[in-house]
Amino acid sequence: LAQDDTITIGVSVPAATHGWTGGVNYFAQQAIERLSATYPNVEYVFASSPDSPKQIADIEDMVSTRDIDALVILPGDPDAMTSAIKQVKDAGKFVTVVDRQLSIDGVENLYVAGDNPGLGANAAEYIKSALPDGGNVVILRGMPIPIDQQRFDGFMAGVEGSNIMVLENEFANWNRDDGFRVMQDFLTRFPEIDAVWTQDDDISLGAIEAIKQAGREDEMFVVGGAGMQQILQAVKAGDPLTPIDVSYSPAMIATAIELTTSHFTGGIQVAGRYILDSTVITQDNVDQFIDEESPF
Amino acid sequence: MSVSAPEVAPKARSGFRWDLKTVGPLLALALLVLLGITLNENFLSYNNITNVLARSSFIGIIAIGATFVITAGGLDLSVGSMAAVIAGVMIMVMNWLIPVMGVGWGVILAGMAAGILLGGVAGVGNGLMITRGRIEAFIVTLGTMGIFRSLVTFLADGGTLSLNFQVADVYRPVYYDGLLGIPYPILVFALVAIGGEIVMRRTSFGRHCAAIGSNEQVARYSSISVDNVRLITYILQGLLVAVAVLLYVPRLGSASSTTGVLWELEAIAAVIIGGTTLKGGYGRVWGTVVGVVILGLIGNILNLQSFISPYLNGAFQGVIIILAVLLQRPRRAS
Amino acid sequence: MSVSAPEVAPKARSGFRWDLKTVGPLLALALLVLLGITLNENFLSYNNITNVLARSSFIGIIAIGATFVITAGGLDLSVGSMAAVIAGVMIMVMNWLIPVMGVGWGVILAGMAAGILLGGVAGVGNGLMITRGRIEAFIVTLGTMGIFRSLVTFLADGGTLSLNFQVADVYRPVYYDGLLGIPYPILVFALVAIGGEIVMRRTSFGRHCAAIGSNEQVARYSSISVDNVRLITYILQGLLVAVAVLLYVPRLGSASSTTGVLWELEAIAAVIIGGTTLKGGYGRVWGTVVGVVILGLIGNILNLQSFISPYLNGAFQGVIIILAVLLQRPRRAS
Amino acid sequence: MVEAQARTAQPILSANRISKSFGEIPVLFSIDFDVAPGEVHAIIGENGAGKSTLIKILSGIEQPTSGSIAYDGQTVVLPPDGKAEAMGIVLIHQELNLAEHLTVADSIFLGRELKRGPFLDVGEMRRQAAATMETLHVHVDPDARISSLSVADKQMVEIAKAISRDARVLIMDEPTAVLSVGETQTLFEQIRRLTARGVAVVFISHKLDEIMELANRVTVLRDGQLIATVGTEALTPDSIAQMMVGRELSNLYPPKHEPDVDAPVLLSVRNLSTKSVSNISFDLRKGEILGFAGLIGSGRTAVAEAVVGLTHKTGGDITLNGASVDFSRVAQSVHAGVAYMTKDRKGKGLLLNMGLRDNLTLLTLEKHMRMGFIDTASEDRALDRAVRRFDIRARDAAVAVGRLSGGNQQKLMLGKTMESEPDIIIMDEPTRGIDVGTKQQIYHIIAALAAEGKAVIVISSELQEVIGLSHRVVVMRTGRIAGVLEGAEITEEEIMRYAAGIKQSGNDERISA
Ligand SMILES: Nc1ncnc2c1ncn2[C@@H]1O[C@H](COP(=O)(O)OP(=O)(O)OP(=O)(O)O)[C@@H](O)[C@H]1O
Ligand SMILES: Nc1ncnc2c1ncn2[C@@H]1O[C@H](COP(=O)(O)OP(=O)(O)OP(=O)(O)O)[C@@H](O)[C@H]1O
Ligand SMILES: [Mg+2]
Ligand SMILES: [Mg+2]
Repeated sequence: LAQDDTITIGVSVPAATHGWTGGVNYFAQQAIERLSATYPNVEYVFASSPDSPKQIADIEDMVSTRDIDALVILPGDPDAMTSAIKQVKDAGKFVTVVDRQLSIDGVENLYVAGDNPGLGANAAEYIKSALPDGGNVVILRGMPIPIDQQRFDGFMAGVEGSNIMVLENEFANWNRDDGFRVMQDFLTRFPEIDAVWTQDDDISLGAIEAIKQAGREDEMFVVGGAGMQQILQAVKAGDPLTPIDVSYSPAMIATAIELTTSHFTGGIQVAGRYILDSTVITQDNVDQFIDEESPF
Repeated sequence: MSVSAPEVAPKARSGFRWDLKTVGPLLALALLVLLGITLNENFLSYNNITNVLARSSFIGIIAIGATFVITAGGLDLSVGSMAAVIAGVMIMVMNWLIPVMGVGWGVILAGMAAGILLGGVAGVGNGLMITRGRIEAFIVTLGTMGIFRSLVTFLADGGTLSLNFQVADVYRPVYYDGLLGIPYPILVFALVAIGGEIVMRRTSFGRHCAAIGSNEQVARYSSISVDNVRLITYILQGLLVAVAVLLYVPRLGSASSTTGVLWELEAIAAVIIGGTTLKGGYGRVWGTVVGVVILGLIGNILNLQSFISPYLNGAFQGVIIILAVLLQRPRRAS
Repeated sequence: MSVSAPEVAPKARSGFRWDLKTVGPLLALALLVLLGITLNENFLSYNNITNVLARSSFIGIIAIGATFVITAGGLDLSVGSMAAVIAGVMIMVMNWLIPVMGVGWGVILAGMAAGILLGGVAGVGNGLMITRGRIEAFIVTLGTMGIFRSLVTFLADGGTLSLNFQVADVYRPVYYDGLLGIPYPILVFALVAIGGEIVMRRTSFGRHCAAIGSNEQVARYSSISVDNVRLITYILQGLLVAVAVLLYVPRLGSASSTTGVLWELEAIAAVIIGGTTLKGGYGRVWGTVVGVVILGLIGNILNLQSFISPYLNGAFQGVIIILAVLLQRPRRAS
Repeated sequence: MVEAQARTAQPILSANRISKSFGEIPVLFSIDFDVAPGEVHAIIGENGAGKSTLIKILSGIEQPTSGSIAYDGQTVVLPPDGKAEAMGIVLIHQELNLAEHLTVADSIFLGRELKRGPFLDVGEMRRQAAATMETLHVHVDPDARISSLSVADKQMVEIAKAISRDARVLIMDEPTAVLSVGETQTLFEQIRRLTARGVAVVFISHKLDEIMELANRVTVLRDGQLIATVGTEALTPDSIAQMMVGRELSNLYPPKHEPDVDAPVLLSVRNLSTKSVSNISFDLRKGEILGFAGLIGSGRTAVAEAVVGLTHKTGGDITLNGASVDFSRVAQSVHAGVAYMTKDRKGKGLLLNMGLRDNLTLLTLEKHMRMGFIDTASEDRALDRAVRRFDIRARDAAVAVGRLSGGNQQKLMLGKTMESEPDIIIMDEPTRGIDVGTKQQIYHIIAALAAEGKAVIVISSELQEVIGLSHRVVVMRTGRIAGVLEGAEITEEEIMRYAAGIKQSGNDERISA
């Protein structure tokens, strides 16, 4: 039986199926390692789940077999997870939801999130300003899931009414291979492209290779998102192909774990919403985002 | 010379052979349970056991359908995306009907009917292309897997289809409540399993499935309508996918393009772990149930410990799956 | 009893049958090309054609290995994750060796050697479990699929393994350059295809694969070492996965847990579209090449048009796959 | 004399006190056996006596439980899996042993392909395969796939495969079971050619006249025991049969009871055509046994399969009890009381991985249903009946059918067909691989069926059988009816004349007697 003064915190995240979730997994485990050392009486249970049923199963197991006191969760598909998370809450646990809004309000004690529509809007804003006379844009999307839709909608709303012309959008599944493949075909199909919005740096890396292969790197630039180190280095170096990036750091999971831990250890009541802005990363502010250790 | 060696009349074949091939999956299951017990005292708790069984019920019900398909020498890769599209359509139907019928069981029953109908139709589609179209089952169901998956993405407009909250509240007990302390999903799973085992062992349909999977020509010469039996296996599979979805929707209340991804592999793995022959000709439903529970327990046990890096979960699963089948491997044929 | 009657001579069958089963995949390919031409004038451009072929070469090389595995009655679901782990290890080895060997071809050759070695070892592992362990190939390779996938996630710490930039610059031409305007990946693919076709048709190994896949017992009684031949198919598959990876790594210089996801399904689909029998006994490498190109073109064509919502890409793919096989379906056996 | 030479020659292959058990079940008891160069040594015995098991041991496919094998006077352990071929011991299995996807040439050279450098010498293999097939007077394309061949042609490919090996000992397990007279004679010519070169031949057959014609010595097995090994010159077919069965075999064929002259016509076929036969017309009367004779490939099977709805008719009418019928599925014909027993028991007759019971009732499962479920007790009773009626012998009760001896498989298939209690039974090679004792039983069963008022069609390549059983005989040639014989006309010579096309009666008046 767990001693009375031991606190168990469950951390549930989606499996590392692409760069960004890979970052989430990495930062979560980093935070757990660090905080376990600092707070010996806090125990963490970590689970990484490939899909919603598995993620529900994992949090059920945390409640029924590990007797957690708090749950920090980044729901892979928030709509599907809502009622299961509500059950955890109803069982009297402290619940922190990260990144994705549940479909009913008031379930979570604490909400730590990035700004998905903002990511799209910021990219749109930058592209408009970089192409004041208008231009052609192609979009490489992620996978057909809600956050992709939110980012996409944010972007489309941002360019609406401007003279930015969106030529086409296709899914590139948040990975480099598909980014490369789709970009190659866009380059075949469209003789004039001024900007590429990929909403994700993994996709950007593939797209950039395709652009370089076609020798068209002087015609266009690529705006990604999420702040992957490799792209940040290029931004820092002033690569004209990647003038900026838009932050959407997977490290938000670490913030959530820290806040939740301090709720129990620091005696401070933590609650409410922490929205981490999606900021535009330029050569000027890139240094504050660079983290040599990060695998993402 | 009238030395006549006493011939053993081939009388009733002793129904049940207590050999490794039979005990194999049970042994693997027992070992996993032991492992679970040593890892965590709550492992055998009522809550944990019902949790594991209830959430295994979707795959379980689907895998029972797959047992028939595979026994008859077929394969259905589309079950996961079929589940997604059925869930999506059910949700849409229910949401549409609320203005007409109001929130209540009426809407839910209508949604269920739509789901079952769609499952049947999807099964008919797969089955007809395979039997009448004479296309390899692998290809047909790989194709429909893509088609169904696209369809749900399209219906959900790239996002998630969510069930209206009030309806979800009414529907939720179908997953979370139960009878005499046994959650409904487990009850349904048990019923389907018992029914499946009886159909497989004690009806001509089950016998015919095995005959077709064993040798299609022999089946044809033995007056079995090969195409019809095979078609029925796919319809049955479709209907059972729909039944699984009836239990899935109240749990998640939503469907998206990621619903049911890789369920097909899990279902097929459960079937084979259970001792059914992938090439057809021999199937056992109880084995599939054991296979499903084994797969469910693997995930559960991984959550009971913190030694294995979560990155290595897949490796652990892989090893257990191989070991479970290793325990029942045929002895060298010599 | 000695009435020796003139026997009725059954008409000799003509050697090469120019039937639908042969033309089927070619016809499907031709139709796709026509569709591509009508959709976009750049479709037949040198750039587009080389793009499509070069990026199909990974799957192509892997699918040629799969042709042998499947012809011999086996299956390998692990190829995608195997590719990922080989890519990951190659990158790690090269990065490690830079301090020792400096940036240059030495490091790359060492990395290649490591990749080939690992591919061979992975193939031996799969093959031994299947042949000596007598475990169903589906289960073994489903298991190793999970194991390899976990391993690469673990090695990459959930993220991406990236090749050192300077080495990547040296290595890059292996994907992007070519000979006489033909990119190396296409050349390697062509070489492997021609070699594969010769091995399949013109060596006893190929003959033995077909015999084993057709009837294992017969093969065994014909003093073919069934286990060895089958083992070799898995080793060959592992080595060809490694060859594919040698071309994959210079393209983007990275590997992650998403590398090679679903390549196994794509490879198997290509093999079957090409006319190889899923249950074994008959395989043709040229068909697989056609199958790979068909699959590559489907993706390409989808990106060249805007009528079909990207949500429905999967449906389009599914329909084409089914149609491609429909074109070569056996006529009704009546 | 050949016999004298053989007797004096040293045995090339000998078995000493060989015993064999499968698990707990003993199958062979301390058998001594040898064969000398230039000799044909026949093994005979009832179904399940252990003949196939013995020759599997002699060729290394199975290892004996005790006892030893000597080859060239040296005690050896034969390598498994047909590797003994490299030592010159070649086996033709009782069951067809060809991979259906391969071509004829591939099959003949499987496992010892000819090469030029590292590559197959496909052209040479094709040439040699064609040449070997030529010596056997078989006309199949070396590039034809095995799956497209008839059973008989497949068997000839097996024989070609075996004789093209460089055999010192050639062992043949019922090679003639699926062959017609002509093909059998061709095979015998080849065997004589080989023995003249000093090859030792072990030969299993249930056709005693073949044994008398070919063998120098005969070994008789019964229930796994060695009964005797004797020179053929000291034997008559009757004495062999008696040694085999352990009792006198009189009257192999039951007396014929001609059906009444006014017996109604049960089945009437008019101008039936399919892809492979054309313009077939015949009548079958109540109580009649109608033989179908003809060379292999003459289309007899095709007629039967078209009648019961297994193959597609391109034309013609079938009338059953006066009503026109058009079966498109076997279920319909079974329901209407017409049953067909295939000649291809392995490919079309039995599920080899399943047990006796499931096989027996597969065709008639609805007879064993109670309230929608299978009544296994009723199935078991049916199996008991069939085992008694057809003398099915399986030493292990739970064995998969594939493990039964060939003859017992055939009996099980007979039982399966009879389970449907048909009024009209079409039997395609009903006694293929069946020992004489059981043959006699089956002939009596067929006669009894006819006497009961059923009607039977017997398709057989054994002329004696057709002659001994049939009231009338339809002779087919190249997909057409060449003639219909009755009464005293039914002789070997007459049948062969029609079958070979020497004689022809295109007229239809013989359709019904
Ligand atoms: N692999 C096996 N496992 C178990 N029993 C077997 C096996 N092979 C043969 N038997 C049994 O051994 C006995 C002898 O079989 P065998 O095939 O040698 O008979 P046979 O003399 O060739 O008969 P037939 O004339 O019918 O071919 C049979 O009872 C058979 O069921
Ligand atoms: N190449 C083939 N493809 C498909 N079916 C075939 C082929 N050859 C024969 N068949 C079918 O197989 C069956 C047996 O054919 P076949 O004509 O060789 O035997 P048969 O001559 O009728 O029989 P028997 O040898 O007893 O006289 C028939 O139904 C025939 O239609
Ligand atoms: Mg035998
Ligand atoms: Mg024939």
